[in-house]
Amino acid sequence: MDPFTLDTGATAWLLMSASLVLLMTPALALFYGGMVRARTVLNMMLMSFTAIAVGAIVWTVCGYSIAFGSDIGGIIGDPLSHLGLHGEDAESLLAGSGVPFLVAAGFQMTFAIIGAALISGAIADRVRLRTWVLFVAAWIPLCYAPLAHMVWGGGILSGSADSLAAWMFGTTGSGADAVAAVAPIDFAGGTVVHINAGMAGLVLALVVGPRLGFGTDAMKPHNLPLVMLGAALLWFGWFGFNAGSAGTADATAGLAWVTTTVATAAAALGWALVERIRDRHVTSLGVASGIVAGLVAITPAAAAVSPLGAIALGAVAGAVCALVVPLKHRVGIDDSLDVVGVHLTGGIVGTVLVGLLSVDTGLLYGHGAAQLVVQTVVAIAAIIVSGVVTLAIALVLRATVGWRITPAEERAGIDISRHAEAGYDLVGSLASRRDRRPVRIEPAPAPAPTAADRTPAPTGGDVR
Amino acid sequence: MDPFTLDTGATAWLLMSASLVLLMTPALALFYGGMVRARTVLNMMLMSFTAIAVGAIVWTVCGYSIAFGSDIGGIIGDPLSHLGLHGEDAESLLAGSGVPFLVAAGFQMTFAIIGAALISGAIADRVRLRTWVLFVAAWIPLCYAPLAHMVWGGGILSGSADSLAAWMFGTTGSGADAVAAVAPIDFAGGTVVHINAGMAGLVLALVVGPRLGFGTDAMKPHNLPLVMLGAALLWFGWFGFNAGSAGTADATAGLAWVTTTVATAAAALGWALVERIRDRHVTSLGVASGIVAGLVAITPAAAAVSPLGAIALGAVAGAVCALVVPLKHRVGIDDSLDVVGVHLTGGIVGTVLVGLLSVDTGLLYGHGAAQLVVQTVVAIAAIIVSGVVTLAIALVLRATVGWRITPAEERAGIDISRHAEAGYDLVGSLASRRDRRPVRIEPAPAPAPTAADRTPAPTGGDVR
Amino acid sequence: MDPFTLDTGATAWLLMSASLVLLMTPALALFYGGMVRARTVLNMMLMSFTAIAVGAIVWTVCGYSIAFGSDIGGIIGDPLSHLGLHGEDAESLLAGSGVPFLVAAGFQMTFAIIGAALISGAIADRVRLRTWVLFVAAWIPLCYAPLAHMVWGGGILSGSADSLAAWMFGTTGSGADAVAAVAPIDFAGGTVVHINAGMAGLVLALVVGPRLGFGTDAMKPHNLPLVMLGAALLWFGWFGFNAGSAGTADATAGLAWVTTTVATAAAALGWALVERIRDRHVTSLGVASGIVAGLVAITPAAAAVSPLGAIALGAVAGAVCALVVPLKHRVGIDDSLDVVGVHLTGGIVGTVLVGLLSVDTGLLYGHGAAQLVVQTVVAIAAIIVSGVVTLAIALVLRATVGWRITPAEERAGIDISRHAEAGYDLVGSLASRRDRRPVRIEPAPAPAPTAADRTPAPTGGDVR
Amino acid sequence: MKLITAVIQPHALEAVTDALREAGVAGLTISEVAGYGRQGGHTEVYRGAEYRIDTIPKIKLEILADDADEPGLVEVIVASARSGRIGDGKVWSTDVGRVVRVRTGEEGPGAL
Amino acid sequence: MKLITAVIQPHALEAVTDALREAGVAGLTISEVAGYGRQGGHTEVYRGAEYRIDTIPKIKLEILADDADEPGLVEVIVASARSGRIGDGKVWSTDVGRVVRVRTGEEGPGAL
Amino acid sequence: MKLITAVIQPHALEAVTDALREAGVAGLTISEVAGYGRQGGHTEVYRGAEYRIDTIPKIKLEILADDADEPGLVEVIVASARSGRIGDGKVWSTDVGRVVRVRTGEEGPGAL
Ligand SMILES: Nc1ncnc2c1ncn2[C@@H]1O[C@H](COP(=O)(O)OP(=O)(O)O)[C@@H](O)[C@H]1O
Ligand SMILES: Nc1ncnc2c1ncn2[C@@H]1O[C@H](COP(=O)(O)OP(=O)(O)O)[C@@H](O)[C@H]1O
Ligand SMILES: Nc1ncnc2c1ncn2[C@@H]1O[C@H](COP(=O)(O)OP(=O)(O)O)[C@@H](O)[C@H]1O
Repeated sequence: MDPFTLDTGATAWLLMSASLVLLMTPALALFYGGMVRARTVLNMMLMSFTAIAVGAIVWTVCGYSIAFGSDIGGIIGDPLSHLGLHGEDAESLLAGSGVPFLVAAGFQMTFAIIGAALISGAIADRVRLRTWVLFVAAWIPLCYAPLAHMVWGGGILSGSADSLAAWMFGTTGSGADAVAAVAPIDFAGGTVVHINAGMAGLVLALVVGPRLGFGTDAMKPHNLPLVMLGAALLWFGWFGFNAGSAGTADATAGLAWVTTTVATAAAALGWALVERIRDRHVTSLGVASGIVAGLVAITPAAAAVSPLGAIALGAVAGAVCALVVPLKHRVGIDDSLDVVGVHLTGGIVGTVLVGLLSVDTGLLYGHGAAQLVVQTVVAIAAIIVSGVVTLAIALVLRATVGWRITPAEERAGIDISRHAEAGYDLVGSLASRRDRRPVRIEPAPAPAPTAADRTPAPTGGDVR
Repeated sequence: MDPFTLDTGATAWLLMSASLVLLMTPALALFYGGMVRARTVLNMMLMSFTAIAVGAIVWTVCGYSIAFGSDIGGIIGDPLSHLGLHGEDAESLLAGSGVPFLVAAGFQMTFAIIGAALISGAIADRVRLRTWVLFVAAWIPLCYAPLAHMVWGGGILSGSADSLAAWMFGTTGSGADAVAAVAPIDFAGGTVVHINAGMAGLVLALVVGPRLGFGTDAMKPHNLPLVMLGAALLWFGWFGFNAGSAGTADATAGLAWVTTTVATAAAALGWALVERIRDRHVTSLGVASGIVAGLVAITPAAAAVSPLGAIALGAVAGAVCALVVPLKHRVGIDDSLDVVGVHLTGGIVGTVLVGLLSVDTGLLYGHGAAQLVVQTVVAIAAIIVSGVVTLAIALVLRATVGWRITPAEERAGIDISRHAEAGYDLVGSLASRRDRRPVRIEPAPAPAPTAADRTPAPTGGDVR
Repeated sequence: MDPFTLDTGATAWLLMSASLVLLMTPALALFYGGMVRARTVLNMMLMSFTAIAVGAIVWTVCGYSIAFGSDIGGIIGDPLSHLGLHGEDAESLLAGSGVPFLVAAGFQMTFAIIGAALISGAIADRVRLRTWVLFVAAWIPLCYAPLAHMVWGGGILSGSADSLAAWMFGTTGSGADAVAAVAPIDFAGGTVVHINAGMAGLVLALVVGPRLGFGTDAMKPHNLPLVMLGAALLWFGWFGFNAGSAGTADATAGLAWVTTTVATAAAALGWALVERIRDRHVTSLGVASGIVAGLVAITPAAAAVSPLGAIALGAVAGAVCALVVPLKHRVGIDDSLDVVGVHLTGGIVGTVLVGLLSVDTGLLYGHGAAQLVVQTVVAIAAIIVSGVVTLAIALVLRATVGWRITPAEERAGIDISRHAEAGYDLVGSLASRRDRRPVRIEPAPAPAPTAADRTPAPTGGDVR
Repeated sequence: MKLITAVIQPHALEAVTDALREAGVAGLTISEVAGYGRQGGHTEVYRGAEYRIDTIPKIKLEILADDADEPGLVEVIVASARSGRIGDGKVWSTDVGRVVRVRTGEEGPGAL
Repeated sequence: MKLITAVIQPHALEAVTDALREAGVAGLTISEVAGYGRQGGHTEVYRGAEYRIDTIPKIKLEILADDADEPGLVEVIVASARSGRIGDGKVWSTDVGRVVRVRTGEEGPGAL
Repeated sequence: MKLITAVIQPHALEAVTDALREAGVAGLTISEVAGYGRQGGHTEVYRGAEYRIDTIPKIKLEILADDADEPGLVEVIVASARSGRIGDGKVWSTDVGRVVRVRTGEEGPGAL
């Protein structure tokens, strides 16, 4: 182990990047929260906020170790290597660029959190918060961390000498220095975060089932300025995600910053164009959605493509996602906020387009199809891993604590029925009208029968 | 004075941290603003925004000097040392880590601002803006800056050889290098900012008195998504507060970043758990409140505890604050937005738990009770200083300009009656209805009688 | 060309600054969006969001080159020099401080974007999105980039030996090192961004004409908390704008950070004071507006004035803008959100006051009037350039695609009529009422007659 | 002429308007109201303080109709709004002296 | 049957509903309305432009009642809603031909 | 006494209240309602899913008036609310048995 030399500039950028990526999850809460109906906004936001709370703790206890601890069979890291985030700066993931251990570990923590939070959009308005909390607590160590290990921790989906890529196209270098000749490229998490979360969302949408009224009732966004604010903060945070993934503040980070910006710009226009042609209207929700699609798609490619390549990649991603999103109505899957249409689709588009647009290895730059093949294989492998593991977790939870709130609770709105709160009370004149009187203003033990009334019965009793 | 060598990395992080901490005050405006009724949201937000405006100027003129100028009796700094923020880079508080004078001074400015702004939550919906502005202008130089001097500027609550701690447990080192053997730990302002603001809030709530209808009328939050956005931006800004308090971008900053995140995560869960047991519902307001409680509690401890220790500290803080908050209804003090329940309580919990959980000096790590005693003494001293000074300022203001708006103004809602504005006009169809006509669209001198009508009379005339 | 040496600290700060300035445009979307009526909020926000999308791409393709490519006649840079943002790190605008090419180019990109977006406030609620998109695509390369070249790229409004300033007051140094004896000061874009955008706003307001009902109907802000959030995020982002313009993380950046904060604080108080005297009420919109006015005014001066000088500059700017804003009602120009009153006015105030308050060259510091003259001349020159070029673009667009939506569309509200969306659906009980049924949930080609119905006719047919 | 007023459950709105359209009603006016009755309300909790909300969102419909059509339309509304659960609401009708269509000035049945 | 309509101050709502409940009223329907009258309105100022808002938030109550109960209930409302200040509002009553409870189809007094 | 009810276009509100004030009306009560009628609605599109919104925002006015004033006031409303386009709305009037001013307890015409 080399001795560690601090680089304050790299560390400053990574501290900032970690903060930016952490901000992405509340940003997602706004983005998702504005898209649901007013009477479920708080539950939707709580799913993101609890993902942060649970994810941070799980990551600290064992998640980091499973992702980046000493390799076990190319599948996971040793959960005991860095229990409780114990580690020396010289063991830092970014020791080479002078970033201390905990800064790098904290930066990675934020990726696990947003990965889990993304999934919640697929199952909006209808699940018990405790089940969601347990899901996050299981999914990060069992699904996210292993996949992170496989791709970024030297596992079988990385560019190591023992990887799938090495098996397909051989290795270069020799001995301990041998690496895959054609290494998969996932610069900042197109596979690990977005394909993973998107696939998990698809599985949960299927296991949990559609909202009451899906396909017949209107379920339109209740607060689009909130959605746009969320999209903007996601973009802002994504600079940490992508440019921070350079591991230091250098020209690579600069390239990632620029490609992230221009791909996103192009994706917003791509989505808008599809809307203009198909629906005759450019919508703000479309532009906000295009922004997220572009951010997702450039994530794996951010340091591999040129600025002009990024524009092409973004435009394609925006248009493709815009076309995929409405398909859920055809197939009847209530992926409520389009986790599949945006994150799975955008993640696949970006991951695969790297094989075409990578300046150093891409098909369009005359480097043959090897990179394209590797990218496709890794994408498929990630889909399988995520699908299988998520399905297992989801089914266990269905059989034990159960996912769904009661139909009556769902009809009344999950905020009122499960959280005893209302998102808004905006009518000035009545905001404090006396019929809304505090009937109990000091803590008291919960009366047993009422508690039972509100506890969801698997048989679906009516709350009213 | 050593010559100054710039460290661009440390400076980059401190510039960013200062920006982040400045953002905390608008974030607080959202957090507080969403919690009041729709008809007082603007006044609530204005209290934070004017705290920035006034605080920045007062700090520049004399606040910084009083906090960090040459020591006078262990109580204050010489107000003339850095008048107008005049100073050499070699005199920078962070000269040792290569951060220029104005960057360090600006960073500290943001702490004074948020400290003052926090207090406003205790006196929501009912005070004259001018009195608040005068209060901030007085409180920062007379209460905040002296306490900052005592704790961080080498005063009697610091670890200097002339401090309370040195008097209790002796000193180590000798001559000019002598320091207290057991130095108080307030890494980022648990005492200076949170205990201080929390105590000031208690005093103001008592001096100003409760809102009309407190205890009988419902006064529920009007916009919880706004509250959650505020909590999220507070968290984001707090990375500057805590990790920035390392003074550079290094492993200490990394530790502070991680402990800040995990303590906050644990506190959110701790508060939620209390709610689940006591009220049968986990609420979004509870999770948002737990987040703030955790951020407050980890502040003094951020670099002293381990990640696992931070989880414990956060969980305790979240649960304790959740239990303390409803007590105000029992004692009948209208601390409207729980400045006491969250900031005073959380600040005390964090400051005292350092004595247990500090890895290097804490009781639970086998280092005896000295740190615990020192922490407790410093907390009590801060409570006394803040209580006495704030009471003096508050009473002078009551006797001169007066705190309260008239009862009629309060009933009509402070936004309309005092600021001639309404927070929202959301009903699309009526947003521009013609009965809302601009009757005067150019400046004109205020007609004297009307002005008199709206000026609050101490006798409480009815505005209608 | 000197070899390039990376400075990670400077690069970290510039990456962060670029991210902060990019955030300013969504912040503007909130600030502007909250100020219009509820039924036009989405279109208003879309104008900012599309400015980002189009601006990022135009800047990448040719904007940067026109601004900073090899000089052509002191007016523009060679559009081919850096096509597609191609360039070596040694060619970086900030090579001297160790910041890579793309980081510096990305940072500058964000200035062009916000400059264009600012203009939209002058023509709220009434223009076709496609015309706006075309305007931005033309204005950045034809107006913004040339002016940036003239002022910052070594052109005729810079301090180069071939500049207007050199022509007026001579040069110092000799040969290739010769520069203007009295160089114009535009630290961060008072001229290039704010005077430019403000003048462009005035021209567009005149060309596009007033909203239906301007001067008779009430058009009051629909969501002031959104406005205040926008102002806060603008302030936060402006730290990147101003302190980032130091080009590295050093004492100059620290000075810019502090002056930005205190000038803004003083401007908020200055605007509030004018309101208190003139209107008898301090308003939150006034404080938010004062914040923006202060940020605008300190922009050119941020590193030239002292902290106390910045307080003076800010106070003047806040008060002057507060007095100028209502004049639009007298002259009958519907500069809907006061781009002229805030950005043009604030930009002029700041640019001119540099001539008085610059510590090294200002009149009040005993350095004579030369700087004041140069500043005034540059401001006038920028007004002329911006006015003429913007007018040409605006008239071409009027003659071709046309600016205005139909009167019926405008009456119905541009969100519904042009974007088929509503900003809010907040009434919980009705948020999903069944009469809002999805009638078509899968893509289908647009039926020709309906499309024709909704296409705005130059003759202004009624949509209903 | 009669004015029929109905206070119904929000989720019944579409069924009722569909049924009325089929019954030949060309127009009606809808308001959002809050009902207070047997149905009870719900509880909200903010930082440990409980609030009892007694009122429940309802929809009010107002339909002007010919005297002859009134009994039939009341039946249609009652039938289409009924879920059988407490809180389904009330329907009542009152006499109207005069009805005018603003656009044309037409009066009586022609104004509908 | 009678329909009693009351336009009252928002802050009187709880007192009125409490008084009506004591007087035996089991249900009523509440709307948020804007009143225009002697009470005047208020002024708002945005960036120096003044707006005159002539209307004031009020609460409208509608109570269906037996003919016999009507005079007493009007008294109850007037008494409990009165503050003595301008703007306290109006109470009026009209004849209702027919009342139906949707849930059961009951008519007349039994429908209340 | 009569109760005049008018459902009008939102943008006609100021013209109507101005005209009524000139005609001597001292007060009225305003509600925001949604109208359903010949005028049709509009379409919204979210992520490619179209929503048909059948209702249109309208304003409802309620004016208590002397029997003698009623015909004239109806004329005033119809005249000032008319734009001639579909959707201008309806005006109708009903008999009112009793009107009380809450503040004073005055009844009948003196209550207005
Ligand atoms: N006496 C009344 N006058 C006016 N509206 C009433 C009256 N009683 C009930 N309502 C309205 O009818 C709704 C349903 O009444 P409720 O008593 O809850 O159930 P149900 O009609 O099924 O017996 C109430 O929410 C209220 O809006
Ligand atoms: N002629 C009227 N018709 C209908 N509603 C009225 C009428 N006059 C007054 N109102 C309603 O009564 C409320 C109070 O009336 P106002 O004249 O302000 O005070 P007061 O009733 O005490 O004389 C008004 O806000 C309005 O809602
Ligand atoms: N039968 C009715 N009963 C009650 N309100 C009605 C009725 N018909 C129409 N309305 C109201 O009048 C408004 C205008 O009616 P509409 O049919 O659109 O146009 P017009 O009155 O010009 O023929 C509707 O939006 C609705 O609020």
